[in-house]
Amino acid sequence: MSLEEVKEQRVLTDKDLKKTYARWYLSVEVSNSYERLQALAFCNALSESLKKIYKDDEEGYKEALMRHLQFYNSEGTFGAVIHGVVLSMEEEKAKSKDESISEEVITGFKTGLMGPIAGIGDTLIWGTLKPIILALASSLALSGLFIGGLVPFLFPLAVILIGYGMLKSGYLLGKESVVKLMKSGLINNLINSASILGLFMMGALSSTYVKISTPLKFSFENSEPIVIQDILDQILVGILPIAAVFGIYFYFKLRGQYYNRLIMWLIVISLVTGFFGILQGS
Amino acid sequence: MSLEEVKEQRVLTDKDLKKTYARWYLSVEVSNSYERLQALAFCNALSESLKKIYKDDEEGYKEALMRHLQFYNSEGTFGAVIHGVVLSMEEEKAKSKDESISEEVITGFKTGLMGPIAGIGDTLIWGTLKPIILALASSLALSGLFIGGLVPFLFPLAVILIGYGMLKSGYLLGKESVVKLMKSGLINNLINSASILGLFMMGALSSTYVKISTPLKFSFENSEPIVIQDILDQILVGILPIAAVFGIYFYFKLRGQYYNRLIMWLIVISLVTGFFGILQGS
Amino acid sequence: MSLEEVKEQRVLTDKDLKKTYARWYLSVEVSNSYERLQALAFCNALSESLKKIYKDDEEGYKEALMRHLQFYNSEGTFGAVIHGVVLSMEEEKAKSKDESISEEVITGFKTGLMGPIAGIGDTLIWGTLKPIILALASSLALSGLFIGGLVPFLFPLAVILIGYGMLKSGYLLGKESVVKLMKSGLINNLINSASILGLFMMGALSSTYVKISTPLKFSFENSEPIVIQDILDQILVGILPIAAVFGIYFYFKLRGQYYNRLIMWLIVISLVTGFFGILQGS
Amino acid sequence: MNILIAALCGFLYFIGTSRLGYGLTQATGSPIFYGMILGLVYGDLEKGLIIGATIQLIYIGIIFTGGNMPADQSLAGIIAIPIALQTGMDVEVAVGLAVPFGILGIFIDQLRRISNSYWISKAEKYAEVMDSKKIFHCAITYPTIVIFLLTFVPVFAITLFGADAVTTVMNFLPQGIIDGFGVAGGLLPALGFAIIIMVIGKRDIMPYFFIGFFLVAYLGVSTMGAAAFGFCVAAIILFNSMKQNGQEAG
Amino acid sequence: MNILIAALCGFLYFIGTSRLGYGLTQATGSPIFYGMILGLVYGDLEKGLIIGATIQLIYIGIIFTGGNMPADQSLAGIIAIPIALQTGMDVEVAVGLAVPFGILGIFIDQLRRISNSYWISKAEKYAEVMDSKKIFHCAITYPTIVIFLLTFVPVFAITLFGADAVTTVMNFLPQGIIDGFGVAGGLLPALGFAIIIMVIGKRDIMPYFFIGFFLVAYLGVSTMGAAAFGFCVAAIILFNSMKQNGQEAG
Amino acid sequence: MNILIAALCGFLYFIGTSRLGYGLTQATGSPIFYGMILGLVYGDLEKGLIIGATIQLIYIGIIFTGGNMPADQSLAGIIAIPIALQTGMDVEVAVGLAVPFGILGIFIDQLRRISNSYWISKAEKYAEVMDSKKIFHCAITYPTIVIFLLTFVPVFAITLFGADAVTTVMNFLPQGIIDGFGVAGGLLPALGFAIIIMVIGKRDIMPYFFIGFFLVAYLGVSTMGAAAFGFCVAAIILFNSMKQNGQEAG
Ligand SMILES: OC[C@H]1O[C@H](O)[C@@H](O)[C@@H](O)[C@@H]1O
Ligand SMILES: OC[C@H]1O[C@H](O)[C@@H](O)[C@@H](O)[C@@H]1O
Ligand SMILES: OC[C@H]1O[C@H](O)[C@@H](O)[C@@H](O)[C@@H]1O
Repeated sequence: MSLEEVKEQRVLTDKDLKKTYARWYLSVEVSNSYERLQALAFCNALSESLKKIYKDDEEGYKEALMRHLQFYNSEGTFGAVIHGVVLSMEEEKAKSKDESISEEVITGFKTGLMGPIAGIGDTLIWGTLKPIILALASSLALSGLFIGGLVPFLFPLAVILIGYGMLKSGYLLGKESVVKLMKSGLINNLINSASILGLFMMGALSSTYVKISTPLKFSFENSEPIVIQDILDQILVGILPIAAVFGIYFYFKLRGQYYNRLIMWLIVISLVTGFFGILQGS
Repeated sequence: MSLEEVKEQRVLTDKDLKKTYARWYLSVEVSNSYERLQALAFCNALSESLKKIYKDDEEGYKEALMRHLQFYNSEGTFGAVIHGVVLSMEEEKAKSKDESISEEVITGFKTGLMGPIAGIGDTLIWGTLKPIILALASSLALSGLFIGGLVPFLFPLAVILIGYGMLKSGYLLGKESVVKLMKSGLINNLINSASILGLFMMGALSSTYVKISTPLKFSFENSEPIVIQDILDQILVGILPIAAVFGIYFYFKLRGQYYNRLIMWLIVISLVTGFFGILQGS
Repeated sequence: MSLEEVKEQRVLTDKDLKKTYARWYLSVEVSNSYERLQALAFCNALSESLKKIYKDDEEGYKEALMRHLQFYNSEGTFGAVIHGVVLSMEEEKAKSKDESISEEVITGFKTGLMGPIAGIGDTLIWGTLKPIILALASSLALSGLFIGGLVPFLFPLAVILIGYGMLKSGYLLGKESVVKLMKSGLINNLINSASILGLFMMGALSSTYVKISTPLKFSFENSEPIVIQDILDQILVGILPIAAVFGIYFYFKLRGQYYNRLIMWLIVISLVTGFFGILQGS
Repeated sequence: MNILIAALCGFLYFIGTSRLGYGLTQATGSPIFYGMILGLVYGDLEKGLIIGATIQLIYIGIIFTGGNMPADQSLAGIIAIPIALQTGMDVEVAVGLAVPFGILGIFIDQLRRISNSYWISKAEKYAEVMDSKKIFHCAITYPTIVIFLLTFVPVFAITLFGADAVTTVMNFLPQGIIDGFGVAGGLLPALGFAIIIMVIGKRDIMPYFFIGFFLVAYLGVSTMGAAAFGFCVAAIILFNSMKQNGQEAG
Repeated sequence: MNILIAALCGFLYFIGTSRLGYGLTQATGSPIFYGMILGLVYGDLEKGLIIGATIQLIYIGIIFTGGNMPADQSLAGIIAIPIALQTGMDVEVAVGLAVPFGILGIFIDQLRRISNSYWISKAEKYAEVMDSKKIFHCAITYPTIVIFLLTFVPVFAITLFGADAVTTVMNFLPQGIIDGFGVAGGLLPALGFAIIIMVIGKRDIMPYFFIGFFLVAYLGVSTMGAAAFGFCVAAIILFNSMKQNGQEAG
Repeated sequence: MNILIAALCGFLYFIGTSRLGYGLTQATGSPIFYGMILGLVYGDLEKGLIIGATIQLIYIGIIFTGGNMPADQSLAGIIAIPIALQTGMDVEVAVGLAVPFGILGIFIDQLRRISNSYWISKAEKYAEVMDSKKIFHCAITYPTIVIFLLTFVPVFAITLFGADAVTTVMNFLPQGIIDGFGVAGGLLPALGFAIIIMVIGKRDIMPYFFIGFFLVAYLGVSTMGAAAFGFCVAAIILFNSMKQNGQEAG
């Protein structure tokens, strides 16, 4: 069965899918609560499409709305594939009406996949794509180019395009193909390459933007003073920035990610070392 | 059976093979016609060797000459392996005299292999080796070193050495080994690495020799003028040359390789953009 | 059986192993003779531990001492794994007292492994680690930093740490695991990567420290003189140093490694080419 | 400070933390974006951008795993940038000023998420009567009103009165402290990068971090240049692994 | 122009398009080679080489698949170089002049290949009487005589009278047009490189193009330097793939 | 030369060739180490280090396969460095002076190993009576006494009287010879590197040598910088091959 044929048998048109995605895109995090996280946004996204799917079946529609107010949380972009698949499952459920697709199956699918997909999305979208775009923006901005202030908008743009593609292919390809894709190596390859690019960029950015050096000098009689930073540069250029990045890294590894506690510590350290001329910021 | 033993059983000596190759090398393209392409060159190359092979068998000799005036076209360097194998087949045919090796087998071998080998040779010899050598020559010449004018001769030199090696091994190893080699991954690996080198060089050369930039500036009151090229360089050094190369690339991809039509267009574009100060050549 | 459990069943404590290693480390090459090479050092290293193993068994102890005065030669660092295994074997022999572990088995193990392990160690420790450390030391020293004179001590430090680790794991893991490790690809992977790093460094060092160029110039009337070194640099920067390194390399390959004969030749060549202004040292 | 500018700041902070549009507030709430707008307003675009970007780098690695906000780059930016532009503060000192607000902002976000619990219970009621329009309001309209109050008001107030207070303080800052802030400005971006390494840095690909680092350190490549090389290398690795897995390269 | 030089040009063009020696005419017919010879003749070796190399780059990607000539670098070179050297034309304008001749040359080659049909029919007759000597003449001698006439005569004529005509035209060229030719000189080499990408550029190895590009763009490596790195990388990949296929590395 | 310095040199040479501590004498006997000590003694640390390092590079590739010493870097260093520092000799000439002693030292080592045969036969006797203390002396104490005599005495003598002799000779050295030593100083390190290529350079990884070479030649990376890149590349390759073999990356 070709994709075109699948499409024809389906209840929802491209327009419906676009609307669904728009509702989702707009609200993902707006109503995020400690209790159910993205549940409300999920339900809100699907509500109109569900109405169309359960046309005359009021009870079914109501149940579906309730069903999708249950706890849900995943990464919003890649996670949109779940919305697509869920719509296709709801459609099947509405059509067959028997219990071939029970409530449990749908909820099971959602809760089963939301975790792994959050992992993928958080790595690719938030851990790699976002910092790279913001890094490019920063580097343009630091050169005084106002385009740097606009580059961050590439990120939501990418999110919209990828997310809608996910939702649509989820809807058209259905449950099996998503599970299949998850099992194929492709996603791992993608994560691996994206992580490599991300790490590479973080290296380049650390080297460019972590700017600390030591102004320490030792003077002896009858000879030129020994400039510590010169010796460090002979050994390895950028040894202090590297030490800073990995100092923080291992702090997090060993002590847990107490972001704000550390930030305060870093400021204290900066003030002290700066005050006593042990480090300088450039 | 060792190579030495094979050699001893063979009719043609190294000297015969060298003469054959010389006749081929000299004439490959000289007589190239729309009708039969390299047929005449092929026949001319083999004629003396065939005379030796079919010593007393006038009829066989004549048939062989006629046979090798049939349509033939392949890449001349790698293609020389076909000459070698054909000679070994003719030899067998002359010896056995029965129909164990029929005319059809020989012609079939020639026409079967000339296509694939043309593909290999055009990629390796003409698509990779030639531009690299000419690029090195150009870069020396552009520095004013007269040795740049001689470097192109490395290309025919390489052709002679590789081609003769091909012919000789074709003759000694015979049909099976050539087919086997074609099937092994080695040739693909070679093409792959050569293509990588080629692409790498084309990148370096594009960066060096495609020299266009924009002299556009926007001036505002009370502030320094905005130099467009500076902004482009901040975003990506060489963005215009890349655009040029891939503009042309996609033109060819989409519109077909109308080389001369495009060259005219490029000149028109150059004149217009140069005239209005949109682009400049450096 | 966990490592901890193994440890408890063993006669020798960590302290014993450390002493054994210290005796070995100190004496490896001190008593090296043409006749038996490291035999005396081997026996000396084990003597105290053997005394403890064969507590009341005078005869056993004596035999063991004699046994380990037999010819032995391997790389001292990686080779320490042999000491460890041998101690575990001696221990088993002392315990069981029957012939389950005969003298032949122990000696067979030693002589069987000392060759391959020498190969591994000579490549990794002496062929890669040592020149890299000395190269770093040289490069610091050439910049006038006195720390360069201390960096070489990193080499014995690494030897001590690796060597003791080898001895200890040999003792605890025993014969089988060493043989298994040798057969796994890990060691080959290690050698391969280390060799890559080594070669990479040798390239960088050759480029930095092999400093020869030609002062030859040709002058013509009415034109700037042709500076040969400029032309060479256009063709390939560092072509003379590369030629020097690979000239020597192929000399060794073809003529055998007559180190000192070659060194004399190089000095003669240097004096002649320097005298006549064909080469210069920078 | 001008009341209009204070209102603008309040509004920018609201927009930047409203969460309207998934990922969109990474742009509308980015200190760089703030820096651009406020730079234009104060007639010093370049300084605005530079302060903005310097603050951005500190928070570049932040990920809201499970919806939790580890620090609020928007509040950090929207407080520090206008005050710095107004008082002519050094970039580094501005960063030092920004950081505490980056922490304070977390509490605003927590209030928001706590209040959101109310709307989900409301939404359940509307679901039972199948009123999808009201569900929409619960999901978007009402929380947005709440967040507006939570964000606009405090930022309006602080930016209105903050600059004077800061100027007073600054006159007393000894050089040693300013040097210290200079160190902080150079050191804090390390935090952003370290966080990302935590997320994506498996051991067997860590060498790429160092290659990127040394490409800049030893060869002086710009970040854009490094990005170009990085893309190429990542693409090669991706295509290679796809080939090995026999997947179609699509 | 001097009659001797015109004859030399005619001869060089004949040699460079005679096709005697497979691939040899890539050297004897290369604009660089022409530039070297004519540069020596005119006493300005450097300029000759530079014009020649600039023209060469435009045609660097040309492949005669199936024997078809997409453009004639030799005619482009042999017309433009001597005229440029004689009249003191800019390199860029010379390139502009060369290009139309690069197209015209195709027709000469087509005439050649059409006429060659005659010799193959002749050769068939000689084959029947087993006269291998005559076959040799059909394969080499006769076509060479034809190509001599097809190439020497027109180039001799054009170079003899061309320079004056060109000088006249050049005096009227406005600066804007000369700038335009400058753009063409910088743009046309892109054509040569794009063609090669068409031939060898499969998607999964395209990143190498960009690595080469940025190596020059960001690190300022010379082409020779890039070639050195390229060779090393290609060799590593070749050896690796051979190892994986279990082939002997020979 | 000062008798104290001569004694120091003798002692340094003894320590550096005593073989006490496996690999330790690569540090205590390194010309760099000698250069540092003697540089301090003569008050010209920098020159000491530079001569030491230049000599070290010549012998950097030496491996004592099977215990055989191919050349003696320590004797080369301990003779050339003090004389050079004392007489103000050029670095290159000092290297030229060092080389013959690098050869002479081999004989000292051969004497040592020949004499060691005596101690092993002794040790066998002690083994029979299980006297492990005496075995210890045979293995360490006695050979160390022998090596002390073999090394201290000649170096003490040469360094005591050598400088004067050398100064005399140097006054007669024509510039051409000094230039020649300059070439030698630049050429001899090639020997050290070539030797290592002999040991670790399999064909399929040779390209890495050239990448390292051209990284310095074309991009001007320092040796430390090259080491940084080299480590990263080697680590990537190691991790990759471990992954492919399914080994644990430990
Ligand atoms: O961690 C999964 C997921 O949790 C939250 O719902 C949001 O912050 C998302 O952006 C994130 O991707
Ligand atoms: O394309 C195959 C082949 O066709 C022609 O005969 C010639 O131009 C060759 O150079 C080419 O290799
Ligand atoms: O070659 C094996 C081995 O032989 C000798 O015993 C010593 O020189 C060791 O350093 C070396 O590793």
